[in-house]
Amino acid sequence: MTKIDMCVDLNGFKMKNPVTVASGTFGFGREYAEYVDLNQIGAISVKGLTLEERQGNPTPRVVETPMGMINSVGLQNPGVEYFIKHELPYLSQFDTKIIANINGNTIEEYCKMAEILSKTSVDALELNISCPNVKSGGVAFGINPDMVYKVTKSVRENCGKYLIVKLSPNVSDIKEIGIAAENGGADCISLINTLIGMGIDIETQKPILARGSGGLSGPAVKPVAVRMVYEVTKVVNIPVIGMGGIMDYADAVEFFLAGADAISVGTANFINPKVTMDILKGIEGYMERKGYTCVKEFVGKLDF
Amino acid sequence: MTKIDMCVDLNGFKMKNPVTVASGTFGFGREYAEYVDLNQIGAISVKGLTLEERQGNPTPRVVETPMGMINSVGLQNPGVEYFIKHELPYLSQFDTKIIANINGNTIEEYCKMAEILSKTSVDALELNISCPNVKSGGVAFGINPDMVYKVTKSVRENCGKYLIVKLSPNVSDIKEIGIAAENGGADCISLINTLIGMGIDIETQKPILARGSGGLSGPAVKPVAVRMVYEVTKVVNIPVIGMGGIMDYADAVEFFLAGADAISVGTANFINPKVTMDILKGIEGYMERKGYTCVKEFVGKLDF
Amino acid sequence: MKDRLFCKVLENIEIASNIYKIEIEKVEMLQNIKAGQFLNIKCDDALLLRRPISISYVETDRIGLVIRKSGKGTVVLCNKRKGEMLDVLGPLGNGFTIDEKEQRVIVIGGGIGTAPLLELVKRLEGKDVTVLLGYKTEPYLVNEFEEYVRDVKVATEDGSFGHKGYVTELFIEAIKENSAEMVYACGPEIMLKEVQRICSKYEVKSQISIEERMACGVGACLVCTCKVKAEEKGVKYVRTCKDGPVFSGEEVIFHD
Amino acid sequence: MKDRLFCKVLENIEIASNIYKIEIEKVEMLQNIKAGQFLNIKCDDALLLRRPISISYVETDRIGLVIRKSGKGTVVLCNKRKGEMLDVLGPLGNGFTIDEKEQRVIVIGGGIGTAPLLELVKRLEGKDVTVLLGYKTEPYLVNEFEEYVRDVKVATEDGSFGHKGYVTELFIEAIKENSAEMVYACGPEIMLKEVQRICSKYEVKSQISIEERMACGVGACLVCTCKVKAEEKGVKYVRTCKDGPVFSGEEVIFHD
Ligand SMILES: Cc1cc2nc3c(=O)[nH]c(=O)nc-3n(C[C@H](O)[C@H](O)[C@H](O)COP(=O)(O)OP(=O)(O)OC[C@H]3O[C@@H](n4cnc5c(N)ncnc54)[C@H](O)[C@@H]3O)c2cc1C
Ligand SMILES: Cc1cc2nc3c(=O)[nH]c(=O)nc-3n(C[C@H](O)[C@H](O)[C@H](O)COP(=O)(O)OP(=O)(O)OC[C@H]3O[C@@H](n4cnc5c(N)ncnc54)[C@H](O)[C@@H]3O)c2cc1C
Ligand SMILES: Cc1cc2nc3c(=O)[nH]c(=O)nc-3n(C[C@H](O)[C@H](O)[C@H](O)COP(=O)(O)O)c2cc1C
Ligand SMILES: Cc1cc2nc3c(=O)[nH]c(=O)nc-3n(C[C@H](O)[C@H](O)[C@H](O)COP(=O)(O)O)c2cc1C
Ligand code: FES
Ligand code: FES
Repeated sequence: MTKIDMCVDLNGFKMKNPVTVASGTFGFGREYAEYVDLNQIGAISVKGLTLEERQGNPTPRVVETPMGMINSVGLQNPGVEYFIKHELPYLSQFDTKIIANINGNTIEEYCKMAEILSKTSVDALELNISCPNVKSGGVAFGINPDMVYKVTKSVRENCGKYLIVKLSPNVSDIKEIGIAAENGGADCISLINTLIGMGIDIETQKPILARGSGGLSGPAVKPVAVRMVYEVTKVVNIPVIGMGGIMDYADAVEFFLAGADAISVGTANFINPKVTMDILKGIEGYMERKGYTCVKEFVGKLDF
Repeated sequence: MTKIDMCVDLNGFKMKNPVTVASGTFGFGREYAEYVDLNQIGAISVKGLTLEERQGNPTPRVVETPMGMINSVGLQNPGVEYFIKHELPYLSQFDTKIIANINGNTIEEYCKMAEILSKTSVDALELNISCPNVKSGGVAFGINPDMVYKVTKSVRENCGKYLIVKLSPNVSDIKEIGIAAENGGADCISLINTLIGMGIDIETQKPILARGSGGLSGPAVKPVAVRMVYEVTKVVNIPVIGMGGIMDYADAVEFFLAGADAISVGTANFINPKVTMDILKGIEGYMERKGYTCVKEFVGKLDF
Repeated sequence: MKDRLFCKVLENIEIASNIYKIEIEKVEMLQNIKAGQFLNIKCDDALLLRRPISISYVETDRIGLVIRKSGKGTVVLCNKRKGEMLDVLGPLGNGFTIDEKEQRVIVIGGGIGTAPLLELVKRLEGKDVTVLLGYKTEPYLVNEFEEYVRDVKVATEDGSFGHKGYVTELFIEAIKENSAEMVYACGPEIMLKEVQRICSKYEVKSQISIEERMACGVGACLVCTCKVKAEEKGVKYVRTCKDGPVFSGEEVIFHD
Repeated sequence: MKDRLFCKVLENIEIASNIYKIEIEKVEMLQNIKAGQFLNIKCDDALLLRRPISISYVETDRIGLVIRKSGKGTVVLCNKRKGEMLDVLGPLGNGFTIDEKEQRVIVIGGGIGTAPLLELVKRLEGKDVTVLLGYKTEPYLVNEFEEYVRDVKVATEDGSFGHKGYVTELFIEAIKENSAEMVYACGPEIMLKEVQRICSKYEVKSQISIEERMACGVGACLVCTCKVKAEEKGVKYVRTCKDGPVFSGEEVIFHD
């Protein structure tokens, strides 16, 4: 039996395996370190960071929906400086790639964060231009190709790290957004962030989320995510990290076949803290069954 | 106990109750007539019609997804003339409103159909500018506000019936699309049509649908639908028929609270052919419990 | 009016590896069942769509289903325990047509496609019936068929039982020996295509039961379309669930 | 490393209308449980998120949960039968702190909030404990509390049992009679707010267990944030699941 090689190389960004965890679903790794050996995860995208500390939105911040959940955390985080001082050293112990997910209200803020983080040991930046849970910035950047291009280009100029741009699915044409990010200088694209959704309590007649609407994630969104990954990978020449509702290895393989070079697991961590390891083993099993020796052999191999 | 009045009046379009069935999920009524008394349904939106007969897409045309389904029927239908001759007389026996869902490849086709159908006994036209399962026309019209305005206006000029415009959820800003439809002369807006999604068979490595991608419907999309109904009803002054994943009365009430004047049931019919009657009874029960005597009293009453 | 029916599971036994025979209560509304009809079954709350499952046999108080564990839904069904309730829609579809005049008939089943043929064979009593059953390796339902028909032949692909090879090989033999007035078939598409070819070659009429992915099961949603030959326009699109699942073998146009 | 645990349901009985006592196997990894900790439970395949449920009591071989049927998930849980497996994460959260030095304590529970107090009361053995339990109409777990504490008082809103009115009325009485060194409380927010007010008025320390909607249950997702008073900045956002669910009564800032 030939040895299976799980390493992936996303245009210079090398991971020991293609299974990463999605921003906002894994904190700064501490909590899940009790459940999973973080050394076994391809990369960890940390909770979305902002320049200054943010307290996030009022609660309730979560609604369960049919095979999905809506969150409106609103980027609660201790700020980039705190992250660098108190969380990065912790994460750096582990042999995994660290992706800093950054969020700004203005292009300047994004650039400032990129500059600051470029001087640290993080391995990559993930430009989140798609968070639906904040008033200014966030999703506003993500739905307009010109803005996507502009913010990507500006950050690119201030960024000495591998630059991932994370796309919002709440758009009419995800292809043009992906192209804009590529043209702006992104090294990689990640998608999808959450769809905007709302849930209403019919007894109180109020939205369940204090904020009204929030970001839908989980299995419910998987068909949309797979479609968007397929569309984007057809039109860009940079690697893509696919995510949205991945619960098991079979879901992950759908994303690889659609064209993703790596995948990211979000909501599923909440249900099974060890899910990344199950997915990893499942992918290996699939590769063995199909006779693949490395992941690249079936990335984008959709027969269509 | 005061009598509960289930009638709704959508700016002149009067229905005996606000529970309608969604285009493409109820055929021309014949099959479900064995399960439900069609006289009890507020309105029936028939399978999407085209000017000429259409054979639709190759099979497989359906994928089950987590709490959803993706279809790619591709507007299989016998054409508008056949409908008028052979299906409309059947439907006209029942004391329910008949909505003809129309689909064109060009604005001219839409107008032609509007003209033809305006001479018949259908009660309303539903302009489907959002079907994701056809190559030309369809969704292309639905994602661009200028096109939405243009097609609505043209059809309006050729239409002697109540005109409903059905919106696609695959857009960056549903509000501007809704406004465009209103400005174009729509009497009413219905939403949402399906989200575009894809499912892949990891063993054959092919898309499960012969067409690759298709339209996602069912409970999975409900949070997106409720959010969009909320957004659109905030900015337009015409009535809105809400749909997307309604499975029971509680789901229906969410849409009413979000602002819908009536609701439409699609995918749920496949699971429970009598679901419309259950929903109707459930809404009545809710009204009794809350002391409402007519539906209008809680339309848009979201406390937010 | 018709409605969903809630039927108690009376028995569930694994009759071969991954093949389960599930007997459910024949509630009052489950009347006038034709061989070849099916039920559209809700597996559980976690799976949205119903699953089409043929009626394998009908008794006074119960209905027998034979199910192969293949994906999520059938796994749930095959794990149903005695006493649990099944939410079913049916009987659905057209079922097989039995013509008084046809005396010599051949019935061919492949794998789980043998299931609906059992009730058919019961109803063919009095005719000269040959039953040909094909399996990958492990046969099932053979004894049940033998209760009604003396002439039951089995083929397995690996030769572990009966003829080694495909059931269509037995079919060619049978038809050569003693041609039939009607052939009934159900099984994988590849088998049905071969049956179609053979019937056309030997000019024998056939009724074949086909599979297509479904949603409503009642003819309303048009996801289960099947292409058939039509007089006028050459082809016609019909609904597997409502106009089928049994079609005349000559008319079905398979995907290629 | 920690993991999900699969625990067999050993018993499930309805102890009051819509209130179920479910005992599950205490598997090996369910160790070092503190009173006030909870489990995050997967109800079934159809519901995505886990549900937080307090550990009500711990025995050598089993753990007791007391669950109120309120929505989809708890309905599923309350229907679990003996022998079924529960997929749980835990023990989670900080739990109550017991201080050797505090001798006179009052324990107040409202409704289903009485559940986690049972294990607490067990562990307060040797202290001078007053237990105050409030219910809408039908009390439950009262006998169980009486096994450990002599001084158990009950209030029901409709007076069908014990004091007619709110349990916080009993609390005021108790505190006036014989002030306490620590108050432990769990119940609806409205009760906890009142407890907070009373404790502040009478200058008694308290530990209150609060509820917030959760997803991960382990502190990673930040959906369960609770506002508390903080030295430096006035307020601080902490995680109910990880930093709580038990907080010092003085510090919690309730929504208004
Ligand atoms: C008319 C008819 C009668 C049938 N009778 C029987 C029977 O008696 N016994 C039996 O074991 N099987 C029968 N089948 C096949 C059975 O419907 C499928 O095995 C079953 O739907 C698979 O569901 P799943 O959830 O286990 O698989 P999954 O692959 O998880 O199903 C995913 C989706 O695809 C659909 N699907 C997958 N395979 C098939 C298939 N072969 N045909 C139709 N839809 C499919 C499912 O219904 C579901 O919507 C019949 C099919 C049809 C159309
Ligand atoms: C730390 C903690 C301990 C708890 N201990 C118990 C206990 O011992 N016994 C008991 O009966 N209940 C307890 N609860 C409340 C219990 O979690 C909810 O009743 C339950 O989650 C409701 O789920 P559902 O699906 O039945 O209701 P639904 O309303 O259908 O639930 C929908 C969503 O809202 C969440 N939700 C609804 N109500 C609550 C609530 N009160 N608190 C938190 N989330 C909620 C659900 O978890 C789910 O995500 C506890 C809650 C917390 C936070
Ligand atoms: C609770 C929660 C918080 C999230 N926070 C962030 C965030 O801070 N930054 C970000 O880019 N994405 C965030 N996301 C989006 C996820 O990273 C991911 O894109 C999305 O959830 C889809 O994947 P999933 O379905 O596997 O969860 C968050 C998602 C959840 C559920
Ligand atoms: C099988 C199927 C066919 C459909 N065909 C049409 C159609 O012809 N015209 C149309 O406007 N919408 C069509 N739709 C969309 C539905 O009318 C509805 O907008 C959508 O399914 C969301 O509602 P639901 O989640 O309740 O199904 C179709 C949906 C399904 C599932
Ligand atoms: S499954 Fe709906 S028409 Fe056949
Ligand atoms: S529930 Fe995730 S942090 Fe508390």
